[in-house]
Amino acid sequence: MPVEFVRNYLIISSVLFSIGAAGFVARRNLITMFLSVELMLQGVALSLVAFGRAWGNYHGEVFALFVIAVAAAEAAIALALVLVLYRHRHSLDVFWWQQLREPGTTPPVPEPVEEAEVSTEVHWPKLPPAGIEPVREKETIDVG
Amino acid sequence: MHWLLLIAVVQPALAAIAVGLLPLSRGQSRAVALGSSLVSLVLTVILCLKFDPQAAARAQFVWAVDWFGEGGVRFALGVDGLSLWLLPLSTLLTVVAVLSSWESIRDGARGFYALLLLLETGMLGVFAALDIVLFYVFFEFTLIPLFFIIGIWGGPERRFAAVKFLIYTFAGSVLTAAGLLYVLVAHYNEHGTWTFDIATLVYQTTIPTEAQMLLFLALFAGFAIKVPVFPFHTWLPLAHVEAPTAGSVLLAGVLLKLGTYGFVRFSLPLVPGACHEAFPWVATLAVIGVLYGALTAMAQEDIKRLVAYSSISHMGFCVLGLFSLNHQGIAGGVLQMVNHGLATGALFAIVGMLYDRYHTRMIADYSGMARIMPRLAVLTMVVVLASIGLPGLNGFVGEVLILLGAFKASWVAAMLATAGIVLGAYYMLTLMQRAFFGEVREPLAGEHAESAGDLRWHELAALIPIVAACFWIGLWPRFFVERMAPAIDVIVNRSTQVSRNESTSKVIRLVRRAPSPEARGS
Amino acid sequence: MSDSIFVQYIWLVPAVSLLAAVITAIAGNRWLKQQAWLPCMLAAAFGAVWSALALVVVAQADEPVAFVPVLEWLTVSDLRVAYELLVDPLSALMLFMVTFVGSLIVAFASWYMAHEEGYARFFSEVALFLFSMTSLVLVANLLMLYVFWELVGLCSYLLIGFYYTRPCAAAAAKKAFVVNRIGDFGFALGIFLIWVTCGTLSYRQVLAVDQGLQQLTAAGPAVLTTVCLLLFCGAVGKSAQFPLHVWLPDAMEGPTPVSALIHAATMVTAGVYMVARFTPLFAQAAGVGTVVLVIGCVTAFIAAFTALTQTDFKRILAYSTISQLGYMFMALGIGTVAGAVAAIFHVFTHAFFKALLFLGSGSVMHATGGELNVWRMGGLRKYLPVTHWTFLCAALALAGFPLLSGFWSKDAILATVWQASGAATQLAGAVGLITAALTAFYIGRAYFLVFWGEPRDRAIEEQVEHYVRDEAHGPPEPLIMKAPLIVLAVGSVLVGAVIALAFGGLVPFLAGAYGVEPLAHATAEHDAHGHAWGMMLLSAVVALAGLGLAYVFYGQPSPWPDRLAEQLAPLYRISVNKFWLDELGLILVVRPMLAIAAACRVLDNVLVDGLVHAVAAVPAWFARLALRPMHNGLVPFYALAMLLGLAVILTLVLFQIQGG
Amino acid sequence: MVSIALVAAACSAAAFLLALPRGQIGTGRLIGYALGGVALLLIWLLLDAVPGRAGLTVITYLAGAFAIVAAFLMVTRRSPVASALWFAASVVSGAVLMFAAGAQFLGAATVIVYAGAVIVMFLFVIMLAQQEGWAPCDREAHEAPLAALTLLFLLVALLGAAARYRPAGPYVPKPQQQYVSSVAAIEQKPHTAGLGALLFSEHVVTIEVVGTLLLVAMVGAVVIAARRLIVPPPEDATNVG
Repeated sequence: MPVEFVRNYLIISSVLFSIGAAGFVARRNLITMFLSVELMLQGVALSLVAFGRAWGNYHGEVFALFVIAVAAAEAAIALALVLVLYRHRHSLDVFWWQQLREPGTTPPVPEPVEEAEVSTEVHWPKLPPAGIEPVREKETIDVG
Repeated sequence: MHWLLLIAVVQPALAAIAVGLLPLSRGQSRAVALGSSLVSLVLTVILCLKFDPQAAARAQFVWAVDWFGEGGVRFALGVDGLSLWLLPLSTLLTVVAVLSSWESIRDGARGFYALLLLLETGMLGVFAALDIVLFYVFFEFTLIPLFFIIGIWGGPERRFAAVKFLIYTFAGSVLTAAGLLYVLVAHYNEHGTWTFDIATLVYQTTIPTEAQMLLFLALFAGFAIKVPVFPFHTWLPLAHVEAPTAGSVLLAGVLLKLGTYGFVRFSLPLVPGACHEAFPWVATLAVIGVLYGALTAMAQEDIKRLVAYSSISHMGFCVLGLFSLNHQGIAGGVLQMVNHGLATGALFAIVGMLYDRYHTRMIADYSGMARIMPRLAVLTMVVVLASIGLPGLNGFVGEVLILLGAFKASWVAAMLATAGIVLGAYYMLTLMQRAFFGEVREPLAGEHAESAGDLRWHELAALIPIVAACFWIGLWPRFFVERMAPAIDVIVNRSTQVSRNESTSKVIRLVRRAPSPEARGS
Repeated sequence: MSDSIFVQYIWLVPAVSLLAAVITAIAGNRWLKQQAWLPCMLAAAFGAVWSALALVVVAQADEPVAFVPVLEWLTVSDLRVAYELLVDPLSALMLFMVTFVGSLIVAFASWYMAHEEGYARFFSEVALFLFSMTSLVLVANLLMLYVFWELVGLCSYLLIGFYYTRPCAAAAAKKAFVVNRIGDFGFALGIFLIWVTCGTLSYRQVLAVDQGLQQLTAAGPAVLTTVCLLLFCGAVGKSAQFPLHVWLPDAMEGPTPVSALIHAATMVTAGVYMVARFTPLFAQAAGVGTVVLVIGCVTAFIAAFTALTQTDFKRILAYSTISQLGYMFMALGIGTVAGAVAAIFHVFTHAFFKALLFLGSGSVMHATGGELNVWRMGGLRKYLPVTHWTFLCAALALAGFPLLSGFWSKDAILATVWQASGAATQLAGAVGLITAALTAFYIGRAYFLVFWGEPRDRAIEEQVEHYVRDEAHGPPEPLIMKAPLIVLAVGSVLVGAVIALAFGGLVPFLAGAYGVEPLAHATAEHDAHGHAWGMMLLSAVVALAGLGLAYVFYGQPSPWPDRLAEQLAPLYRISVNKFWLDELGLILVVRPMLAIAAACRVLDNVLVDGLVHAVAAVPAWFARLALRPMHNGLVPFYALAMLLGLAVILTLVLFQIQGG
Repeated sequence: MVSIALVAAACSAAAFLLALPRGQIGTGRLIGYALGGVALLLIWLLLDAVPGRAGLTVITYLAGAFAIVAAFLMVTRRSPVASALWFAASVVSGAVLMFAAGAQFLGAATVIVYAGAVIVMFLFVIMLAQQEGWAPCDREAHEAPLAALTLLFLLVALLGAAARYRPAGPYVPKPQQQYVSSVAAIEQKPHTAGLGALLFSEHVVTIEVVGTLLLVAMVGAVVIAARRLIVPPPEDATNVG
């Protein structure tokens, strides 16, 4: 395969990988973080395919295949964990889990407050929880 | 005859292992310790008597075996003029240490005596090492037993004192290690061969002029802390106050000499140019050490602290003598090392004896002890007079030689140092006056009435040899000085040679090859 | 002369004393108990006889200087210190004086110290003192001189502190040793300077005109002056001259024989001997002569003035010693050989009558049970006849009563001082005369208060009567005690006259020591004698006036002393408080030193230790500040840290490789 | 070329910074999107046409751009559901690229496994872990500036490298041990068959391992997420959950 082809795919895959990485670092929602990881894997798989074609053999694709398989397995386990974590704190916020911190140092980010917060803008669609009527009570808006 | 030195050095370590492992009682372990240290003492004394004075510049009783593979580091032991008198000093003080802790060490005696013997091997090893790596290994090894001795059997603040002592000394000696490594590399760059033998390294390496001062500072850091030179002395009083009697005796008696021995073995012959350059500020530090040590000693209430500061003052003399880089100065410095070891070792033993009886070290508590303990008073008087440099005793010989040497180098330093002698006389005699003379008042009389008897056999046996040695050196110093003179001549010739070249601002290698090391042939 | 056995084996004198010291120290308490004084006595006697014979040999010899090498003590490359003895008129004379007076005092001490607790210890220390003093006068090497200089100081420390249980004795001993050490500080520096300039310490080279002296003068005027000043500093310390004389009055805490032997006759004259020995150097040094003169003069006057109002019997004699030493240094200050000879002449006579005065005070103290306050005694001549008459001879000799030894030697000094040119010497001469008068007065006062008049204190009187009558401890004045007193009395009466007339004031005898032609010198001396007659007359008149005044004041009860005390109140107070010198010393020297010491101690704990701990704290502080907060427990933060690090490194590496 | 890469990286980092949800909903996001567009154009500049394969080039441009936009939006969307859907879009466009590259089986696998199974699973979890309104974790990005910086450096490094990617000459595959099939042999077979032949000749073991891996993952997921512990805990163990 001509070299331009490989270069294009490399560029695209490196952008995907970088966005994934940045996403994992920037977002606080557990699920979004895992999605970013999946995106990074996808970027890598793409570059593997590109190199596979560049060498003209299937090893690239074989490797990409296994990447996808592992990604799937990892997603399963990760999501199970997310569920367990959610059950503990009823929130997907990663800041709840700060046990790793050095004792005695002041937490950089204040412990997230229990109360939920309503934004003015209503976003559809919202999937109603299984069988529970959504309770809507007044929440305060905390100014950032 | 070369096995003489080997056994003297290694035998205490074997005894230590034996004492450590075998389930001995307190009595047995101290008996073994005494036996082993006595054997070493006898061996070192025989060694000194058989030492050939003319060949003092060359290492004798050499015993060398390859340690790190072929041609590399060797486990080489040997004695020359400089280290000759330090060996019997170490063994004698170890015997004194064992004897002075005969009654006082109750719990864990086995461990204590094992560590003491290990320390003895470490000390003897440093003085007898002919190989630079072996020197450094023993140089660091001596810290460990003493760390545990102070740390476990010490006074109330012993842990802090032990840790401070270890880290402070170790921090300095790491720099020294860097210095020694540089010497190895410099030698390799110049000769293309790796050699670890101190004599060849020191006398046949040309240190480029710009690196001389750097190397000097590196060596100075490690040795100055151990000496201790003025600003680096704060670990000493603390370590002494907290150490048990035996620990203090060996710490003051021998471990301080490691620093000055390092100067005389490495700094002076290796970088004489830098030593000349550094003389002004080293002499200032030494003189400050002398005066400052004396003045601080004057203001102390605790006898041990007083003796600790007095040993800072005396070691200031030593350094001043060594760095005056002339025959008298260095001879005085080396001799003062032995004298100070004897005098301060005895003083600490005496303080230990007083502490065993009355469990207090405050001068104010004691008064008129001479009436209660006449024998102790006489011995203390002799040791005090020796430490303030009274003629007829050993202190005088060392100090006069140092002052003569220093006067040749710079009359200001000698003048201030001589003032140090006056201050020394003042605070030592004040100690004698307040503690031993005046009307009789025993501290907490009655409570320890029974143990307040005069000296018992083991205390007398500890002090008598030291007093005898003080008189011997004081009355007949020729015997000692002529055995170290050839070794000192080599250093002085090298420094005059270098300083003469220094004026041509180009360092040429010493033309006359230094004494060919007999280290090869055992 | 050097072949005669007395000169060749002169080292036997110190050796025997050392042997006696060792024997008494070891065997004293156990075997010799009461006879512990014998070894010391024998050694002193042997020394006296041997040195007398040596003196005779030296006197007859035409070439009176001989060096007797004994043993090489220490050699370090170019430094050679040998125990080498020099026998010449000066050292032979001093040796004889030390041993002769020493033996008499030891005899007296055997009685005086009979029931003291440390009997053997006393005599071993005295023997050690004799060894070091005899060696000091004989030795021919500057460093060995310093060795015995310090050893003599040690013996005075041990002997002053003999009654070590008494705090004031212990303090006095320490004070003596430290003040001596201050003097030795200067002395040591002088020796070092000589060694650095001349390269040798042996008298043979240093005093030789062509070698040592020439090198010293060649090294520049300042060097020679500094050397002489430093050596003089040692002499000031040892012979208790003006600034460093404070220890001598306190040294009276020691037993009286010690005061007699060490602090009157022998040790304190070591400084005079040393300056006399180095007169060739002092003569050349510009300005040093005047310094010595002034110090001598000031010391003489101050001591005499203080002695006027002292109440302690031994302290009066102590100040008198300081004053007489001041005289000797005045003579030495002239710098000529004549001055040195006069000083040595005075040393010789002074040893006799001052030792006698002290022994007399000893026997008085013995009788009154240790009472020393002059005002509580009185009328003791009835009880202690021998002491009284011998004390009288010594007192008259000290006062300079005509024809007695004090008169001749003091006159020789005053004569040399008056003859010397220069304003300073004229003034010194005048002060000398005034001091002579004061001397006569205070010794007269002491004599009359103690021996004449009625006993003022009942308790003391009973004590003395009981002492005289009670035979329990033997006769009040046993032979062993009387003999030395009488011999010394004869000495203090005749010695001066004999030497002045028969030996020409020692000038020809001692001239040999300075390598000056004895004959030539003698003639010069002779014509000066004419002028001296006037001086003799003047000093006799002054002495008699002083004694007469003393008799008027204290011979019989008279209101004069009290009335004079009120009128001259300020002067009286200065004299009683000893010019406040002790207090001054305390305030100016001891207190500041202790304050600095305390400051050093605090400084050490706070600053130097603090600095070390500060250095040690830096890494801990940095970690607490920067590294620890990094671990805030947030997973994204850890991921961020890792990823950012990776990204940066990746960028660097890739751009590095691409040569970007 | 490298300078374009640098500018592209800068723009995308800025865009990412502004687009990230940071509390207030303001104009920032719009500027972010604009910058994102600029960055996309620059990346397009970086891409260059594949000679002789016009179709491939067009698909690469379009699908690539779409994948990047989808990824960008996925990361910056506040609602997790939107993120999931955009992720699906990105995966699909990835698959299209794979098809364009001739890896049909892989493209299909990606679509089925990723777009199908994984995303649906995510949606299920989002449904289970339901939060009322905007949870604070969605509204506030963590250390946005530093994340943008990371993105910048990563892009600079990777794009810089990719932009300079100039292989010396045609690829000469290293002589591989000829297990079963020679490279040429595989070449003739249609793609998937060739892939299958290789898979089941060289990588048989790997296939088995991956199989068991998936099984283990499935069992693990069930055990972790199960509310009631199937196996009663030993008495002393502390009760988890």
